[in-house]
Amino acid sequence: MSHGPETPERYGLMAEFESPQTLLAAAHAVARAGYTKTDAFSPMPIHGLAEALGFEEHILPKVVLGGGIMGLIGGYGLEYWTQVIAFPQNIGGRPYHAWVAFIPPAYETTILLAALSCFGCLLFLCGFPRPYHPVFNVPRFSMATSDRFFLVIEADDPKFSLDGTKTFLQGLTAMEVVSVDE
Amino acid sequence: MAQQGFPEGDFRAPVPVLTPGQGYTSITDKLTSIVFTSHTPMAWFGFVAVGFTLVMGLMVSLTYVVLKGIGVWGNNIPVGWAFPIINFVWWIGIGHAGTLISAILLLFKQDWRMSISRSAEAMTIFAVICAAIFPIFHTGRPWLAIYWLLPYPNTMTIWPNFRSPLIWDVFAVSTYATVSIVFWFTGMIPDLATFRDRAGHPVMKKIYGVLSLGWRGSARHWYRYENASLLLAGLSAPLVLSVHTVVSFDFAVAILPGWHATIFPPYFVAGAVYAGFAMVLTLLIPLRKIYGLENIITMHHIENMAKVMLVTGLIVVYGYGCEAFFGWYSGSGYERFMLMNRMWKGPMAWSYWALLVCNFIVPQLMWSKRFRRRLPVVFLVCMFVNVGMWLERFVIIVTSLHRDFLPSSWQMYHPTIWDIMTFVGTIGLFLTLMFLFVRVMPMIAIFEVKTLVPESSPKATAVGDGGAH
Amino acid sequence: MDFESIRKRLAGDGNLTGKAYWRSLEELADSKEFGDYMHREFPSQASEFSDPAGRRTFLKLMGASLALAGVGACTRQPVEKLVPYVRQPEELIPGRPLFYATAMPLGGYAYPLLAENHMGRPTKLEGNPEHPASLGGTDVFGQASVLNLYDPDRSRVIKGHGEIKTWSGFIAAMQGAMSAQRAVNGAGLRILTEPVSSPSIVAQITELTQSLPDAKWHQWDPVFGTVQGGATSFAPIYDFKAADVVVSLDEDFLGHGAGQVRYSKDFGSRRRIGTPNDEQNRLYVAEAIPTITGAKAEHRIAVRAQDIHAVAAAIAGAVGVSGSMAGAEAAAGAEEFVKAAAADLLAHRGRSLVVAGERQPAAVKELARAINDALGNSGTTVKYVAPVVASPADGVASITSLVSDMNAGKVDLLVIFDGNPVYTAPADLNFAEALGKVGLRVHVGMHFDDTAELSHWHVPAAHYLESWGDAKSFDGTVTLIQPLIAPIYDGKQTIEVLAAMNGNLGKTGSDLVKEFWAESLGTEAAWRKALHDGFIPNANAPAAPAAPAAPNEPANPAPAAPAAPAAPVDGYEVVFRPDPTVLDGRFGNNGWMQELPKPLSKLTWNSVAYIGVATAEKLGVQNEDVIEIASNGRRVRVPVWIMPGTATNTIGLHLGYGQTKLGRVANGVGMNVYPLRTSMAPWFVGGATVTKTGETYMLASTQTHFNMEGRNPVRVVTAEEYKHEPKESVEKLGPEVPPRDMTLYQNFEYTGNKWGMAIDLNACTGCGVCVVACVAENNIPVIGKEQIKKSREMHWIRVDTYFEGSLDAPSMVHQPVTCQQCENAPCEQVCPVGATVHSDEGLNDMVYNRCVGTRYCSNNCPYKVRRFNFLLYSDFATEEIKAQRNPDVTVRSRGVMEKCTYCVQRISHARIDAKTEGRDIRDGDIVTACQQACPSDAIMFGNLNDPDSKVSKLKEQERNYGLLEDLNTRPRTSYLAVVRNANPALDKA
Amino acid sequence: MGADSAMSQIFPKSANATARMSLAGVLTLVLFLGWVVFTLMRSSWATKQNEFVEQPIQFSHAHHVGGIGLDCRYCHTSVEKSSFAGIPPTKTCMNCHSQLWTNAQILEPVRASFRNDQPLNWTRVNDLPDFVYFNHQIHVKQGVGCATCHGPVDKMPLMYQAKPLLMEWCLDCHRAPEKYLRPRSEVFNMAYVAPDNQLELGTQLKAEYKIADPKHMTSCSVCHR
Repeated sequence: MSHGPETPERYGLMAEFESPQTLLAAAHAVARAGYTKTDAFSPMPIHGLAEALGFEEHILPKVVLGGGIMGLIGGYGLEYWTQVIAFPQNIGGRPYHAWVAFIPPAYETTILLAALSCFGCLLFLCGFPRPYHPVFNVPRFSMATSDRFFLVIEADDPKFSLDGTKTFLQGLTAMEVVSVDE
Repeated sequence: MAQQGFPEGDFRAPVPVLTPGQGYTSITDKLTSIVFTSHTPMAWFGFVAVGFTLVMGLMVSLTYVVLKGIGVWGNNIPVGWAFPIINFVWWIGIGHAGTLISAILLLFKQDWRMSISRSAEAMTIFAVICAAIFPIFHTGRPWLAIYWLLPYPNTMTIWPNFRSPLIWDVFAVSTYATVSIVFWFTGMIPDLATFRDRAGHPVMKKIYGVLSLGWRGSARHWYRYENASLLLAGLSAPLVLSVHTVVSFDFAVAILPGWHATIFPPYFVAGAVYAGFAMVLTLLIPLRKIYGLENIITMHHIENMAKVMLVTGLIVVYGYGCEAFFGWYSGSGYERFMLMNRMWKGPMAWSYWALLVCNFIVPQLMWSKRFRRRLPVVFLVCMFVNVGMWLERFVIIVTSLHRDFLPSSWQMYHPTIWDIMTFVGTIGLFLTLMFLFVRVMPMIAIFEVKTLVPESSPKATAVGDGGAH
Repeated sequence: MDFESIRKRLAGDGNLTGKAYWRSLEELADSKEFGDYMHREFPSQASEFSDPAGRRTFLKLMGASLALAGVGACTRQPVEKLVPYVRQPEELIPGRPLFYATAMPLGGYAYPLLAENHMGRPTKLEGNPEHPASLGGTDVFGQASVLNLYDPDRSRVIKGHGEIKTWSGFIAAMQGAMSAQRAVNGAGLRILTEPVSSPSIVAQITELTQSLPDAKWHQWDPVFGTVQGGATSFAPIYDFKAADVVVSLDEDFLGHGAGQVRYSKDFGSRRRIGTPNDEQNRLYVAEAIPTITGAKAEHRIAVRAQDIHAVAAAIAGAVGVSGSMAGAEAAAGAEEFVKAAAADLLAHRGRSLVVAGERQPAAVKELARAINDALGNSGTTVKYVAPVVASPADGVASITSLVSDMNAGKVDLLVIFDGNPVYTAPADLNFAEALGKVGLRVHVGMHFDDTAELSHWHVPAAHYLESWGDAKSFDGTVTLIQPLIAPIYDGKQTIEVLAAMNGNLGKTGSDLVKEFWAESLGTEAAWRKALHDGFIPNANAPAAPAAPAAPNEPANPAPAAPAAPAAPVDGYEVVFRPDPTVLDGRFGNNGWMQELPKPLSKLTWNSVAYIGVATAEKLGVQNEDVIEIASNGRRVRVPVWIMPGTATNTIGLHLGYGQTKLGRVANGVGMNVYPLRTSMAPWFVGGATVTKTGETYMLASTQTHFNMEGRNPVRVVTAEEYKHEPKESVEKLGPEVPPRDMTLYQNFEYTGNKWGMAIDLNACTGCGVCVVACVAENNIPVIGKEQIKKSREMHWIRVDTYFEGSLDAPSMVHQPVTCQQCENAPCEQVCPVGATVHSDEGLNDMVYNRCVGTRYCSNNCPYKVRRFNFLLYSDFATEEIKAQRNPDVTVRSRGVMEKCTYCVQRISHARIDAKTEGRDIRDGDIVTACQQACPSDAIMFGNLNDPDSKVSKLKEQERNYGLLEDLNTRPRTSYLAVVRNANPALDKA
Repeated sequence: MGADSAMSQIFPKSANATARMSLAGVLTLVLFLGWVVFTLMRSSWATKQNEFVEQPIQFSHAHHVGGIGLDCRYCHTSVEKSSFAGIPPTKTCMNCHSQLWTNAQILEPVRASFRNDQPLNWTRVNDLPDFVYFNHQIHVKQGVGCATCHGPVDKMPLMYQAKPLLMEWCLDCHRAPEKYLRPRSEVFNMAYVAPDNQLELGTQLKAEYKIADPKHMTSCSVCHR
């Protein structure tokens, strides 16, 4: 056990599972039991896991769309301003506003900004970079990225009670339940 | 995904992507051990040594070119573009396979992509790096080209000419590079976390820790992560198509017979994918041997890629056909002469026929399952395709330029030693980067491969795993 | 290749000073064996070492590239100095060029010029519009000679017995020798000059020969005054304006000679037809090796030089010249030609003209005169006057007698003015050996050449742009030479040396010339006016022996009875001709001339053996194969160039190559054919033998494909067609042109000035003067043979040549191609940085300082007129050359594209001056360099928005068409189709 | 695989803050560098604006123009006839200084130059790149005052470059000359001050002097050849 000499503040309780199926089952149970401040950890995406914990989110696509539109306007705007307003020049008898030729760059800027905003938004939502997190305090959690599955109920969950939650978790075919310190 | 009652040997019966008996632990162990091993395979040193030597050559030749001027190359008037631009298009084309595999196959939910997508993406990025060298260094004044091509507020109040396909190129290629890197890195975050947790040495732990941004496999993160991957894939797909389309515009928009053709965009894109898959195979066949990845990159993968090659190859050949037909059907004397010159009359007709052998005749071997499953054959065919696609660009660029409108300006083109050194040098750079990547980064998407393990499907009932703990 | 020799050269013949050492290193890189060595060791790299650009050191490159980086990046500018005059000449306005009338003496004749002078530097030479021999045009030599002035390899010091001496030292030595001569009436004194027409020099020499009656004056020039088969007592002056039918018997009057410019102007005036109904002249040519005159001919036959006499005789017979003509029947294979030509001549009595070859025996010239007399052309289309150059007229005889005197030990003091007889004298005379027998040998010349090396004394000669003097143009007009600059290498003028020999010392050239003319002109004002005009109209040059009458009152010495020359010999015939660009070699160290493509073969940097197709087949050789030619015991090895239209069994050789002592450019370039040339047969000789050696030799030609491929870039119509359906006949030769309104885009409107050019291909002779003029005006670099071979020529205007018809008797057409200034310029659209864009006057601007060098514009240019600085071509190292540069044109550096801009600097000047005077630009205010130099007025430039401008008028002609107009590039330059006025009797087409 | 062996927490709490800070830091750094370049290009360090230049003689325009009131054209004779305004020959200096200050030490170089026929080596102050072909003649003719480009020369004890001479600076006038034009009579007037209705006046002069429209004035070949 990795308790320090003085007992620091508790982050929550962590149950370890052996397979995705058991974790998923447990997640459903936890949600049913009315726990809200919970999280599950797995080495690979498990479909329906987040939903099982009652999580839903639709921001990302909207942000990407916004980014795309900005890219389009920005790109085409740049072209129009430079070629028609800032320094119009007779180039090979083509019109100043040669919109046909302006399409490809605008197209690329659209995709560029969309992609960048997607990445940025992902980091923002996940709160990355976040090198430190309480769950890492559990030694066995290092296996969460290889072959083990974990479920955490945070201490500041309204229904959280050290003993009650612990026994509840142990009831969910958890291999082991440990406490997580801040 | 378990067999849903297909009769035995029905082609619709899904083939298991991995050889059976793979578990989370075994996969993790296998793939992390590639990096966290004390003894690197000799082959690795071999390849890096060769690659690095060539890189030195590249440095020398580029320095010489910058000091002396591109006159050290064989370019002339009328052949203003030659080796450098050929190499540029060739490399960019190769890059496309990576994005295609990881983006388009993802959209099509092709599970088999997972074992190869990561290395393919890496290949994309390195190919783009090699490609980017040429458009910069082939200019007469690279020290200016490198920033005059960008729209920035300068004291001359001059802006790039957005009517020029070269500017489109600048936007397309830089966007492509950026997005590919983002996509690639995003894909690696969970695996970097795995490395973080598996690394022994504290410094290594820290490094991977920083790179993995603190990934901990939270269900919410996975949820957003998969969303993001899908969106990025959705963006990359049109991007990858646009990039080679724009590259083809460099030629299609010009008035030169042999360049000025509407078929170019689709034909170039197909060619790009063709070349790309050939290169992926050229890299993976040795790699899986060196690192014993036969269980993860199975014959099934090889075969699928061979099939894709075959198909795209045929599309490209169709492109050749169209070129020829349009040339004749246009009724334009210049176009017809260009064809005659390219195919029969011209001093460079050999290149056209060589390209047909490489890109059309030889790949037909891939029709046979037997050959598709015989690695040496596949590898050889890929080599032919690599050469063939280079020749295709040679034919398009050089033979079209060297005899254009006014007979008085017709001239021959001869490459110089510096042309060759620069080209081979970039191949060295490519090899070096690729093997360095393999050595320190997850060359296979660990977490994705895990989703291929049968019991990772929520419906599966089997508990326990093949690995030991 | 042994390094020993190189090491030796590096270890250095003692006379190498530090500066010279580096120069000699460069020469070393140029030397033949080193060149070969490079080729073998670094096949593709040779160029970097042997071309001028390649000889920069890495450091210098580094510097240059950094400097370039500076151009664009936000770095500080290098500090620049301003050096004003101490006392400013009053007529000078800083920053504005001044023009002075002067003339180039060549082979005794004056080539009248206007020299452009920028703050004391002559930078560009143009024809003197007032002068009857120029009318504003020049030939290639006139254009290029300004570069000779700045030739860094000119000799700079007086050398006496191998040591550097002073002028006074030389005078002392001369006076010693002269006093010795005075004792013996100059019996041992010989003076060898080139042909001289300069009254003032002649006066000096006469003074000398009068005071020393036994002294002799010899003249030798390998080209001018060198005659085979005797000299004639008369010289013809033609008037091509008046001639409807011209028959040329092996005479290249459009391509070479003192009359070339005026003759081209007159001849061209009969080709620049205004309407389909205008009568143009008709030209028949019989010649051995194709010349641009032959290329202009409606009817041309290739006959051996030896057979020309027969052709002449036959024609004479046919037109009924009194007296039976020897060999009249022997015009083998030329019967048809003779018949037709004769008929045409008879049909145009008094309006026809027979021109005899300058290099044909006297007999042919006399025949021609007889014919002209018989036809009543003499006096209308031709005048026969006494030779313009002072006697002796027969250079061969002159130098032969000199050599025999030298061998006989009769010569104690030989003074050689200009020329390089050791290199150029007939081989059989062994001039070098004979020279050894002369007591004191003095050489006055611009280079320390072969002759200088064998002389005791060498005095650097002044360039004519540094000299005072006078000479007569081909028509006898006395033309004045005034200096544009003080002698930069302290050169001495011929007249000064002569004066010194005459004992009147301390007189400058200007004193002597002015003195000489003072009495004949009388007033100072007259002298000033003459200087300003550049010539003295109808001057009766005083004291010139055998005073030639001025053209307007011909002293008409009767011809001697035509004597048949030696009968033709079989076997191979070798024909010697002056080289179209380096002449006899005196322009060999002139980079412009080395790089100027020879009119028909487009060869640069080389001499070759021109042979016909049949001959080539017989010998089983092709271009670049080396053959060995042996003629009476002497042999030379020369690479072959197959020139369709060369007479079978005739081999054409050009003089002037294979030099070793002239300078960094000339040395080791090409093969020396002088060893084959004898005093008996300086121009052609039969009975030579030819063997294939199996060796090959790299030749660099700027054009490799001479077939129009049915695309008709040059449109040729017959006079008949053109009369009947003017427009259609021309239009049907090219693809359909898309209508102007057939576009998605709105066309740009060009209000105000709208520049355009029209080039009359019917007048263009393909002489190449426009190319040199452009090079001189626009600071175009010389890049060297290797780079030309790689197809990187830099000329902004090139003259394309196309062959048509049979291989043995092809017809040839020329087309000067320069940037067409397309309104829908394909190049502009693809430039990523907007370095080439349109000006509001419709110019296709090229902004060098913005160019990054993607070369995309060149790829997309259907005319391939854009030129790229693949290496550092512009010479930033040779100080001497820099002085020639035109300050109004940027010197392009490495990595930028360049091209013709219609001489935008001249446009700007004209515009600014017009605005300053508050008026519009007048038609003719702007004359482009090529237009100005063109001897046949084939190029016209002007404002297309002015309906009365000459160019607009030309473009209204039916034969006006745009090159590749079907691409909808809308070129501003257009061409006027060639109209062939063929003789129906001969026309098989 | 001993998972227990490895402690999986490898960063202190503070690391989170550090990580985000550094991320923000990189972004701002990039922006900052961009700004630096942008300003450096226009800085007087790059343009040499307002820099005094070492000259063989500390010639004072303030004294000769402002003080004595010499006209520009007394020395710069060709300014109306040529692209080059002209640097006075030593003779011009000696016109006066053969009588005035004949033994002033500061003028020794001038006398030396005149004696030995050795020209004076001035250092260019207003130096355009060699690929720019500026023409004084036309600017003076069309009503561009000397001071407009050369600044208050009559107040310059030592000559310095008054304007940046960047292309954007040239274009500023070539695009809208009316902002700077003055009557021809005032071109050489150092004391001239633009009236309040400059734009009005300028537009009127522009029409009167037939000054071409910006389409022509911004054509590349007007300044570059």
